[in-house]
Amino acid sequence: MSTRRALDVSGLPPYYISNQSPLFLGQVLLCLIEGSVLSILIATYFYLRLGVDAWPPPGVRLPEPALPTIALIPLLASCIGSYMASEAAKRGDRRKMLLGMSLNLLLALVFLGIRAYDWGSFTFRWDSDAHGSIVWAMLFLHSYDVVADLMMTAVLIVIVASGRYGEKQRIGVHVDSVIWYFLVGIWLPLYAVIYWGPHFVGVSR
Amino acid sequence: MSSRCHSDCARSFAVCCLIALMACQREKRDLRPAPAVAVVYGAAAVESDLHPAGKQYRVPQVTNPYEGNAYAISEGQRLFNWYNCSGCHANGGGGMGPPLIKQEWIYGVEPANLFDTIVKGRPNGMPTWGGKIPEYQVWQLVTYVRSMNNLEPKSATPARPDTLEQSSKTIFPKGIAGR
Amino acid sequence: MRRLALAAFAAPALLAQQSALDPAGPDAGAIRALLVFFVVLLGALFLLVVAMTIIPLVRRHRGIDQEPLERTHRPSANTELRLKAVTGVATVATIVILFGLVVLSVSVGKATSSALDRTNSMVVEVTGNQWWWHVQYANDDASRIAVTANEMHIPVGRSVMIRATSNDVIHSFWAPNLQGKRDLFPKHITTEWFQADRPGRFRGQCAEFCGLQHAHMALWVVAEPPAKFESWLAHQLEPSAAPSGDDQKHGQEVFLNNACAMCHTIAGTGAAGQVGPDLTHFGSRLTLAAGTLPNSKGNLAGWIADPQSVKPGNHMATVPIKPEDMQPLIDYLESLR
Amino acid sequence: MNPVLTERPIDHSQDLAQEEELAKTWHNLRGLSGWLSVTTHQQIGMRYIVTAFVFLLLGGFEALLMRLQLATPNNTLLGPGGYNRTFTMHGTTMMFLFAVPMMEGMGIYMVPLMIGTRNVAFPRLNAFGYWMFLGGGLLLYGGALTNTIPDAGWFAYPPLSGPQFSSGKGVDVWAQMITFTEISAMCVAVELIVTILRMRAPGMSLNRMPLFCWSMLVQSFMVIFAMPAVMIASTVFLLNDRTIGTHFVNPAEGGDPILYQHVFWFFGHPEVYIIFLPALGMVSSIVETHCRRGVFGYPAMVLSLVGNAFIAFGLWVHHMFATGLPQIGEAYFTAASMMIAITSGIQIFCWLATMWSGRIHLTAAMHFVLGFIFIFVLGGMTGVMLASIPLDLQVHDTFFVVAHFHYVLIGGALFPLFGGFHHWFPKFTGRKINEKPGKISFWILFAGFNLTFFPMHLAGLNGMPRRVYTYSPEMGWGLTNLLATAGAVLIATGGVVFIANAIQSRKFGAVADSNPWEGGTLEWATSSPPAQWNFTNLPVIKDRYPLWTERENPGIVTGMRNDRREVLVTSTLDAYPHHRLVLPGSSIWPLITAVGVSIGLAGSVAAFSWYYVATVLGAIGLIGWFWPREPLEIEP
Repeated sequence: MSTRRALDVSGLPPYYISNQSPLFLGQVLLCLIEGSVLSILIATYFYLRLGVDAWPPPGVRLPEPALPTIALIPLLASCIGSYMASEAAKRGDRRKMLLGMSLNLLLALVFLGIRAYDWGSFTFRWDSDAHGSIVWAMLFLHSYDVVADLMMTAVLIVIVASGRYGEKQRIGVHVDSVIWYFLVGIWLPLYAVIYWGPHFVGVSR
Repeated sequence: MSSRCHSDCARSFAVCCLIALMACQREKRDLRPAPAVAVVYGAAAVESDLHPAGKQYRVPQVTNPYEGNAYAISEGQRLFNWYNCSGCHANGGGGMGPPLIKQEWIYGVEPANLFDTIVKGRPNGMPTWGGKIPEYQVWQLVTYVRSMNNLEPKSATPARPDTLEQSSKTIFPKGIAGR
Repeated sequence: MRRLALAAFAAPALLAQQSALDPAGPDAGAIRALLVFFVVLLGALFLLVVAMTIIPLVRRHRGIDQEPLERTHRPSANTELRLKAVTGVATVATIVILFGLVVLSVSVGKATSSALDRTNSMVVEVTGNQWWWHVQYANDDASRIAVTANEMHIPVGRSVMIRATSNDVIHSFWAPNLQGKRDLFPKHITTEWFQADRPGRFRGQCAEFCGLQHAHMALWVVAEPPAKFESWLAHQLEPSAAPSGDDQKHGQEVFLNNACAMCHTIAGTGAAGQVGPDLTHFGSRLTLAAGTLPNSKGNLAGWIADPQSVKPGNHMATVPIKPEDMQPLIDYLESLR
Repeated sequence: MNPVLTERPIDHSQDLAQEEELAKTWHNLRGLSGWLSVTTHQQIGMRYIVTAFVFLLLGGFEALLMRLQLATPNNTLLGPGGYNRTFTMHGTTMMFLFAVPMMEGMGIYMVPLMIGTRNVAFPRLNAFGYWMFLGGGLLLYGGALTNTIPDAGWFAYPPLSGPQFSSGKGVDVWAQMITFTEISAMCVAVELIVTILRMRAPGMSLNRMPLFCWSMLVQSFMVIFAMPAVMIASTVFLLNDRTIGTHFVNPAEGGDPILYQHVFWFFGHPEVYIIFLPALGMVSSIVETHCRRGVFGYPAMVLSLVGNAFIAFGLWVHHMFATGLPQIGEAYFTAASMMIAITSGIQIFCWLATMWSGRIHLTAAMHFVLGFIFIFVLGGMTGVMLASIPLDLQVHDTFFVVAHFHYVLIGGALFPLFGGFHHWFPKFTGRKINEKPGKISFWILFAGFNLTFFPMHLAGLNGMPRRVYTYSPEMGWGLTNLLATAGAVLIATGGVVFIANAIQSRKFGAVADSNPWEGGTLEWATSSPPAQWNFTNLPVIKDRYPLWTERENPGIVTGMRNDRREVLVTSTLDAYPHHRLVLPGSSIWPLITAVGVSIGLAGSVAAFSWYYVATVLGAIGLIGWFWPREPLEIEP
């Protein structure tokens, strides 16, 4: 009766709410994809900037950095909410999860509100010239990602609030913070390029 | 299969055919103009039918053969610059000549009216192009002018010319909030 | 060895009308030499690799000692060692050869495409349009700027600088017998230098896909002795020959009254359209419709009557000419020597 | 509580009991809705392969049409418009709808089998990826039915592909189709990376992983970084310029057509290595099995795969040497383009060393590998010639380049793929493909290929530009083009012979046991065709070729629950068991999400606001996808 080596894994937990779960690696890869999208857009901005002399053409008011600088505060604060929610998800503390996610959602909406107002005051459109096209493209793609992530957070709030959730949903809450950290982090270079770029790169009017 | 399902399938099939038909009309690309339109209005200003060499048996083309055709619009856009229409009309915003993107048209914006305007010219400076521009190219110009006023299907109209600034910018100088 | 390879390449049967293998200038010559060197060296390496692939097939019963385990094969330690040495040497050899090829091609690249030793080169401005070439001989004094289309005469032995741009899409100026290709971009000027060492007619063709008639966008570079070139250039500067005989006069009237004058220019007459090729000295050109047809009365009649059958999709208008006007128009155009 | 390794007596009755339980857990639902909600990697992998093969046939038909038009000078089979549309559809179909999805399909099918797990990491994302790929194919060929066909080439340089010079919606359909296939490629890439890094069988450390899995891992990372560039080039630049009037590539308004070329080819060159790396993995699998020994120089092979990936991102400008960019830049790209020949060279040397010291069984699969080496090395040589600027200026955009990239694409990817079909056919279908017609189809394909594409080198050097719909007789290209057309017909017959052989063998071929070629890697440990759950007991690995060393009593994993779809998550480097993971079962929601997103994206060809429709429909699908279902609590 020959024998064979047997590895008994029945003792291992059937789930793992931490950065070790495969979903976490999946989210990191998603952030890599979005990161390469937005970094190519930044490279495009400088390529277009160095291709023309007057940037943007005369008669177009550059986006002012005042308002977006203020908007950075709620954005960075929302990371605290996201961190609170992800740690609470590990422990399974429902109240803290709801609190964290709602804080994250509200602060992010404040940020989006300020951005919408600032965006509305631009005197150029996506079809006015190359500068308008690239700035609108950057803002649109970043806003699209932020809105998509906030929709996900909102759905998670509803699920956790309804009480009908299990370990898989808690992994979802824990891992949702990865994308949010990324979106906040990638906004810093984008913000610097859109609002400070024209003043530092090449001769500006 | 229940009858309701029949009607659903029939309806969805009809919609697909409609899309296909519209797409075919938009995408048709006849490089050689049909003989009927490959005629040049010799004496454009002639009003009466009396001709020295007997009656000219050619019923003028009234309907636009290039209705909604993307290739014709793109050719019209090229001819708009080649025949220097942009010299007076700019990119549709108007300069020495009247703007071509507007609501009220003195001589009408139907294809036949535009055709007559181009072929016979108009007072106050619109030259007579009949005899100078072949008729099928006049129809292409007519289709392009109508596409500037969004009277041609949106899917056949190019978003912007490669050369000039976006014409719609001149209409919305204020920021997006002011749109 | 190199002479053998050169002969193989120059065999007449292999040569075509516009061929990179039959250089008529220093640049194309340098590139052809580099090509022959690459083909010989890389061909030898390729044959070596193919040999190394076939030998293990035929030498089934070889001496290297392995345990004849039918199911698996674990070669002995010194076989692995010998293989490690061979692959190591092969890799190092590859790196060295490739490094050499990089150095060689960058040096040849410098020689063929830089302007170091081309001081007094003649400047020709080429503008690509959808499906024909506008050629203009630059000159400081505006009155001495000669304009022609789809044909470029150059003096033998003198370097020519092309300043190239495009009016619509991306084209690519390429005369294989003389030099490599250079793309033409709208709103952007690219430059290239070449030189012809022997007189002759060298065909060039657009090499970047540019739409419906990309296949029929050719031009002829005619290299001729400097004296002959100077007389040709001087002749190009004169306005068009006046029509002689009422046949040609009627032809000129037909040209001016129809849509022809809207697009074409004939210096000395009222026709000054800028969007079509310049026809001032049309009669003296080798081809018509950008190298599609040889320039003859029959071809010209066919081209004017129905351009879409010759080059479907091209931008020449189908202008219906009455039959009695066609012959005088042809006579007039061909008279524009 | 850490897993415990003990010696257990082999108990086949227990294995049979487990198989019934597993069969109940892993069976797919019946009927159409069951078929549409499948999430097991074998079904989805096979769907990728079959759909991509259909697109190969379509692309092949277009190629034949082009060859017939170019067979004789001044031919009138296709007008200029028809020819431009045919070569655009040929290039687009082959690159986006056949090559990448086929390699991804082989990866999805083989990787879980080779690393000893039961499914890919995100099964529903896998299904979503396939439906998006199918949506892209339907959009392109659906557009073709309504005469909306792109005609600006498979890389559609503006301003020709811009709003002014390409009328109609053909180029828009092309641009949006890329979004579909690129979403599907990125879904597969994310799954494969997570599956390979986190779900290998216990004991399979990274240096014991089969080379095919290494090439899929490296390829997936290239997809992650390359595909976004084509999304930007095709949708953000080209589609927006054409539909809402942005000025990215409008030379008059500050845009720059060369910007499009840079961003496209930053994706373009990694794309051809994304197609080529899995083929290297397949060649490694075939060589080590049919030469009866492990591939020589495993670490060298892995390092050259990784090196290949890094250099591939640094040499895209060799597609743009003719644009007249500054000299220094071009010299760097010459060096980079030549450097990548080193990594491929190392792989060839290692395979040759394996063949030298192995006992070669000349099966049909081995024929295709030998054909690969011959054709790919020749293509590599012309590649080195193209890397040098002066040569490239003479042969860029001519038929010499057409010959080069067919040598490295058909030679480098199609031949290993056909070799892979012959090698894994028993595993796919349970029957061995019969060798004689396999070898015949190889020789026809090999002869036809060389007869078609070798003369093209000469046509290119003789000045024949690329993408010309006709040429005049006095150009001297007539003979080479006639030979090429004859060769193309030969390739077509070779393809027909292969298809007939495959169909015939599938029904009447010799029944294959689980390891017909005596292979060493894990995919040969499962039955042929493998059960839905692949391994009744997940294997435990001791070295690189488990089936060669411990054929009799392979190690197994016990203690997994069989009443739910459970897999083992192991650590990244040396695959130490970390925790068990419950994978979702069949679900219709990926299809609903894909249909919703497809409708929105297809609509965005007409108007920008359809992106919002795509967002809303996609959100609805995703909410249904992630909505919590019973059982909520996962008991240990």
